[in-house]
Amino acid sequence: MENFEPKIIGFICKWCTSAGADLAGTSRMKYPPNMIPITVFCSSRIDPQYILWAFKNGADGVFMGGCHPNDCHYQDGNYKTMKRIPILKNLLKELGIEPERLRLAWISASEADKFKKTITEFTESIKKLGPLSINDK
Amino acid sequence: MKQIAYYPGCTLYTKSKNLDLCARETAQILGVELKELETWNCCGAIYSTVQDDLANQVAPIRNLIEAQKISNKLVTLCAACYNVLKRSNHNLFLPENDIYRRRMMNFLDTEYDGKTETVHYLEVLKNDIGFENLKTKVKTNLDGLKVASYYGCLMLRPSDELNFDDPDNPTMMDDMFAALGAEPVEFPFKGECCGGYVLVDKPDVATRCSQTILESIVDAGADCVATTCPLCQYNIDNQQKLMSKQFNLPVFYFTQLLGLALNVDQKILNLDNHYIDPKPLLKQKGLLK
Amino acid sequence: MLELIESLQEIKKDIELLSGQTLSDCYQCGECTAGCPTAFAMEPVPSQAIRLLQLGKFNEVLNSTGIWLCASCNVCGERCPRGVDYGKIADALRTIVLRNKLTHLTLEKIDKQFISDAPQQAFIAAFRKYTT
Amino acid sequence: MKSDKKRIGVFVCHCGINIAGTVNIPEVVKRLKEQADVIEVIDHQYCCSDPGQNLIKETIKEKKLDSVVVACCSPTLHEPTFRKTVSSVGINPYNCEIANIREQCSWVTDDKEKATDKATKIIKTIIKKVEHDEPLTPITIPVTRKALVIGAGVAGIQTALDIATAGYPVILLDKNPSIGGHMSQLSETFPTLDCSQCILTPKMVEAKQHPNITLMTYSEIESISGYLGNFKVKVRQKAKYVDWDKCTGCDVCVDKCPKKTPDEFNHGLTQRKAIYKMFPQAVPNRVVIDAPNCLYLEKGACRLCEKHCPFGAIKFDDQDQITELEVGALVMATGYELLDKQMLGSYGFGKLKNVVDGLQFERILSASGPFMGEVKRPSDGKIPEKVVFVQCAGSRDPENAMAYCSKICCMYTAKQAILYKHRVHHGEPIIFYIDVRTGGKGFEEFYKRATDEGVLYIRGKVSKIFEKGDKVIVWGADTLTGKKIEVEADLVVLSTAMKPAATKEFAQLLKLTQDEYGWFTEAHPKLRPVETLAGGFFLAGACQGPKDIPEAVAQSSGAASKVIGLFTSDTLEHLPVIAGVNEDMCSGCGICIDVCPYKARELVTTEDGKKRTVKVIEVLCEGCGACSAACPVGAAQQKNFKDQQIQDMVKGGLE
Ligand SMILES: Cc1cc2nc3c(=O)[nH]c(=O)nc-3n(C[C@H](O)[C@H](O)[C@H](O)COP(=O)(O)OP(=O)(O)OC[C@H]3O[C@@H](n4cnc5c(N)ncnc54)[C@H](O)[C@@H]3O)c2cc1C
Ligand SMILES: Cc1cc2nc3c(=O)[nH]c(=O)nc-3n(C[C@H](O)[C@H](O)[C@H](O)COP(=O)(O)OP(=O)(O)OC[C@H]3O[C@@H](n4cnc5c(N)ncnc54)[C@H](O)[C@@H]3O)c2cc1C
Ligand code: SF4
Ligand code: SF4
Ligand code: SF4
Ligand code: SF4
Ligand code: SF4
Ligand code: SF4
Ligand code: SF4
Ligand code: SF4
Repeated sequence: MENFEPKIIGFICKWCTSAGADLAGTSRMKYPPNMIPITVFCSSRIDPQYILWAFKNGADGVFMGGCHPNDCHYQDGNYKTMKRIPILKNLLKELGIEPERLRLAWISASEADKFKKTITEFTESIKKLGPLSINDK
Repeated sequence: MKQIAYYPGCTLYTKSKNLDLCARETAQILGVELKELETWNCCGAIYSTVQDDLANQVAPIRNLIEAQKISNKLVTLCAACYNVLKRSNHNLFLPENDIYRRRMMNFLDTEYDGKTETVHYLEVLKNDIGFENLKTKVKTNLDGLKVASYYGCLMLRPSDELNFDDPDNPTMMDDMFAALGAEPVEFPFKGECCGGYVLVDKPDVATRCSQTILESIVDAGADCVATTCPLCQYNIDNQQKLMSKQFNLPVFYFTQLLGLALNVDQKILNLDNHYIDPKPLLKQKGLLK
Repeated sequence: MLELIESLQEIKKDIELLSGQTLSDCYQCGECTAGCPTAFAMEPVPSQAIRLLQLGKFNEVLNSTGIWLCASCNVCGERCPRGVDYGKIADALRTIVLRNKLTHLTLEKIDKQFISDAPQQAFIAAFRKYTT
Repeated sequence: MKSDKKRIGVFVCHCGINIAGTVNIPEVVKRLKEQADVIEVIDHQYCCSDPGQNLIKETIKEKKLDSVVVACCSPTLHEPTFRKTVSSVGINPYNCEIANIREQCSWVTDDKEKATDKATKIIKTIIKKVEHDEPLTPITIPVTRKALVIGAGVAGIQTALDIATAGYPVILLDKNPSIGGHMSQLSETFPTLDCSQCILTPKMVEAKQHPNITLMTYSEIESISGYLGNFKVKVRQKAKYVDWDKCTGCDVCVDKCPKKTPDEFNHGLTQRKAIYKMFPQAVPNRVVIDAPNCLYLEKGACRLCEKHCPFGAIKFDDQDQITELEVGALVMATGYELLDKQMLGSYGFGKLKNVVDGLQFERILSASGPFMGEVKRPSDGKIPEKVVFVQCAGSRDPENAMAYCSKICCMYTAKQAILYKHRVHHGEPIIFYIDVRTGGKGFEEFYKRATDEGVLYIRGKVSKIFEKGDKVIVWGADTLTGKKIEVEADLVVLSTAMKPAATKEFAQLLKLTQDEYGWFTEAHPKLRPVETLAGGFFLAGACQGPKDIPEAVAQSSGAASKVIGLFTSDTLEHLPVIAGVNEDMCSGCGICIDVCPYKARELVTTEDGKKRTVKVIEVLCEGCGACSAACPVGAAQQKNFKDQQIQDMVKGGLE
């Protein structure tokens, strides 16, 4: 467990969270490099299936980042996301995946520090949870 | 004859017989029996808005349950009873008062779905009898009598709980008087408070409130005032003796004038029970021999 | 004088719970005072009473004469742009005083002639409103 | 799809030590080469430099690449650079993608081993994406370089003038017979007190005479179709019963017409005739017959106007006319109305004659108004000695009327009180207010001027207004002293709330969104205040929210410049990364239609008429991908972000 390095997939939107991540980089902030970012135009592009797909293919955690409510570049995409995630979390529970392995956060283009803190904290929490057991089987 | 459950309330049994008896009699003439509840309790005369005070509403609710033996409506005459009964029922059945309601039903040991509608006798006249119909029943046309309909606060507010008439511009009583041939007088204080309950504690304050209302009524050129509430009647009639200005304006219960128009017996009209004697006015207008 | 010993926050909670009103909703426009039939005699007037409560001057309001002069006519609550019903707040304040076993009215204080004249409902209401 | 394999080249950038300092580049290159699906992996010190770009070009040619991945800095920096590089040697720019291994990798960790791992994975996700990328061409849309401005108040007029001056034709439409809007009703305007007509009339005339502006007054929108750059709008021009080509606006008919009715322009303070001109300076300077009030059109007898018109302009058989316009952009400038006084029950329901609203008092103050600028009160024409102004009448009142602050009434009340004082020197203006909001250049100074000139401000809201004899009694409060205040006034002016003129039905007709009160919503409250989310629709003036004239005019020029920007070319380019539909898979359920924020999807029947499916209106799609995520059968797919691609990317990131 000590040396467990979680695999994390991060779906982040181009306009806010990815820009926030870029700013964290330009500001040379440091955070665990476990999350592999996949940038899409809008968090509403993320079909819940992809999240299941990620868990199935070996991810120990999935992160989703979008613009703050009312700031969506596409009007209300993040509201759609906001509605989907709780449903998905219930489904995860039924599949035996701890819902905490999925994290949704609103991070704007200027919130580099929030990005850093969220990713650090999320990575730590996945470390504590340990490897996703369905992946062992 | 159509029976509707009727709740007289404490004051009508004692000091305000003229409000009560005229109502029963006129209803009879108009084809409705106001059937008094077999047993009733005093409604409490004031609606407590204190949120944990729902226990005070046991009595009102009991009356509403009792009414169901007769009809799905309960008629009141006194504005205060109307206010207390209607608000008690309205608020008890708000979703946020679920727990209180269940507790009260346990206490009363009965089931009640809140379906007894509290109505004022004016609403019976308007909706069950109809003002057009009423017009045809008039024996003594109140022609030439300028009446200021005074509603006070208890009939009108809070409007979202009572939903009686427009709180800023009520017309129901005026419409009734128009049907009786009288001339309703517009004045801006129809819904102002007469000082009501502060009367006991601070009579001077209440009297000043009432005086303001009377001034406005006199300015508007009315011959007399009609009220629906014993307390308003007292404040505006009796307290004239304490006012800094003398008005000498008679104050009726609306049911008395209704009775007059329908030729109800003078004994029932009870025109002696007033501080300002209304008989000279009525005689002058040729409405009384 | 009523001196309440509970912490300020407790009284505030009591007032808000008993009245069902949120004190901070009031933006001090004064419309309640403007329409109140008894404001001419009140001390403090409704909007000022709410302001004092917002400032935490609970004792000042609880000990004032103003709260006993509210006739519960509901004009203030009906017209308040922010949905604050001062009538309910006054009712709650009186209740707090009365529940601290301080009666506001005793029979002896009332004129005898008046008792025989005035309608029942006035007394029933007064005793519910002004006594413990 | 894997069968026709792509020929992908990967270029890994060192960025000096920016990347190479943490990421072991030779190791990355080695690991990527082990992957079977790339043709070439090369690293370079500075990919964006000329030698770097040349290397990419040469390699493409040499290895016959068809797709490129550049692993470097954030795509926001050099995606355009590299896309241009590859297209210069014949590769579709959308087949070149960036793997961000600087901002999101080398700069955020010190752990070299992990950074190398992460960089490899990030690059792999992008390789997977590129494997399925299609060549895309930006969509070009033709643009009709002609604008329609709806509403001809000061905002609409300014917008039209700016667009027309830039050389593009504009149609300026208003539902009223004349242009001018509310500004034409105002007396003098804060904060400088210039006469409203004096500064507006020249603009109205200029609009009328501008060769690029066509006026369409007395007209309303009937229907609209099309999209950005290509709208078709049907307009109904109401029957005027006067031939405007013949009418000279001489007003002879007006004098002769026997039928009177309340004058809307003076808000019912005076009467006008059934045949009338909105106001003397009306543009166009023509008359119309108001059919429901005309004795001949309603009852068949009269025709006096026809008899007396020296030009034979009366045309009783006139009919509504429908015109179809083709325009490329629309500007909404429909402005505001005042809240109905009927809403304000305790202020007298609009029934008390001597309680007027702000616009009525503007008319009373106006030199061309009902009393020729003398301040008189409506009931008996007496000069009011004491005038009470009631601010926030229906504004800032979430319980009973409008929750918002109407923004301009503090200022116009101060103005009206000053103007009243100028006309009636001994008069007493009293203003009841909750707050005095003077957020504008010169506004606070203007407020000071009001108090200097003898206006009494009382801080408290009014509760009740009623009549007593010939006085109007106002019950207010002075919250600063805690006193209830009663004022016996001769006239009361309510600073009633502004509300949008555009109705819900009107907004739905145009498919524009409104906020909960009906103000049109802008695309972004701070950064795109004159645009809407519907492409090709722009906002000007008070239709978007309460505004004074300077703000309305500034926004109008803003909206005009957006339209002009759109018209600089006769075509438009639209991002091709949009959604599509696989008709065979689509079940026609319509779920995607509901989620699309741009109404870019519509249900249609397939060409053979056999089934329902969905069509994407390409120019409207902004490529958010919400439809693709929502489609239950996977028929909705976003180009270059297809399900398959994203799933493969996930795999690439986890390998
Ligand atoms: C009492 C008062 C006093 C004021 N005083 C001042 C002042 O002193 N200084 C100042 O700067 N501002 C003042 N204002 C504000 C000023 O009136 C506005 O800022 C300005 O008029 C806004 O112009 P607009 O063109 O946006 O809207 P409007 O003037 O309302 O014009 C809108 C136009 O659109 C038309 N229209 C509406 N709906 C449709 C439709 N569906 N189809 C076709 N046409 C339509 C209308 O007929 C109208 O001509 C005052 C406002 C009031 C109420
Ligand atoms: C504390 C505070 C909080 C605020 N919060 C908000 C908010 O929450 N929301 C909001 O909408 N607004 C807010 N604002 C207002 C907002 O900052 C301004 O509206 C906005 O920044 C104005 O942008 P600007 O481009 O006009 O001016 P500025 O941002 O001042 O830009 C002017 C630029 O010109 C340059 N410059 C100046 N002189 C010269 C010269 N002689 N030669 C060359 N360059 C020159 C300056 O270097 C500067 O880059 C806030 C303002 C303050 C003070
Ligand atoms: S009317 Fe309402 S908001 Fe205004 S001062 Fe009174 S309680 Fe406060
Ligand atoms: S309820 Fe009380 S405080 Fe409110 S207006 Fe009536 S008397 Fe005044
Ligand atoms: S392409 Fe980006 S990472 Fe490479 S050298 Fe240029 S700036 Fe640095
Ligand atoms: S219709 Fe004839 S009379 Fe009337 S204004 Fe026009 S030209 Fe003059
Ligand atoms: S026909 Fe109509 S518009 Fe002409 S003068 Fe007669 S009423 Fe007026
Ligand atoms: S601008 Fe002034 S008067 Fe108008 S709503 Fe706002 S605060 Fe009230
Ligand atoms: S990608 Fe977004 S904008 Fe385009 S059709 Fe789908 S939901 Fe609509
Ligand atoms: S959601 Fe999918 S299946 Fe349903 S209509 Fe849209 S594209 Fe077709």
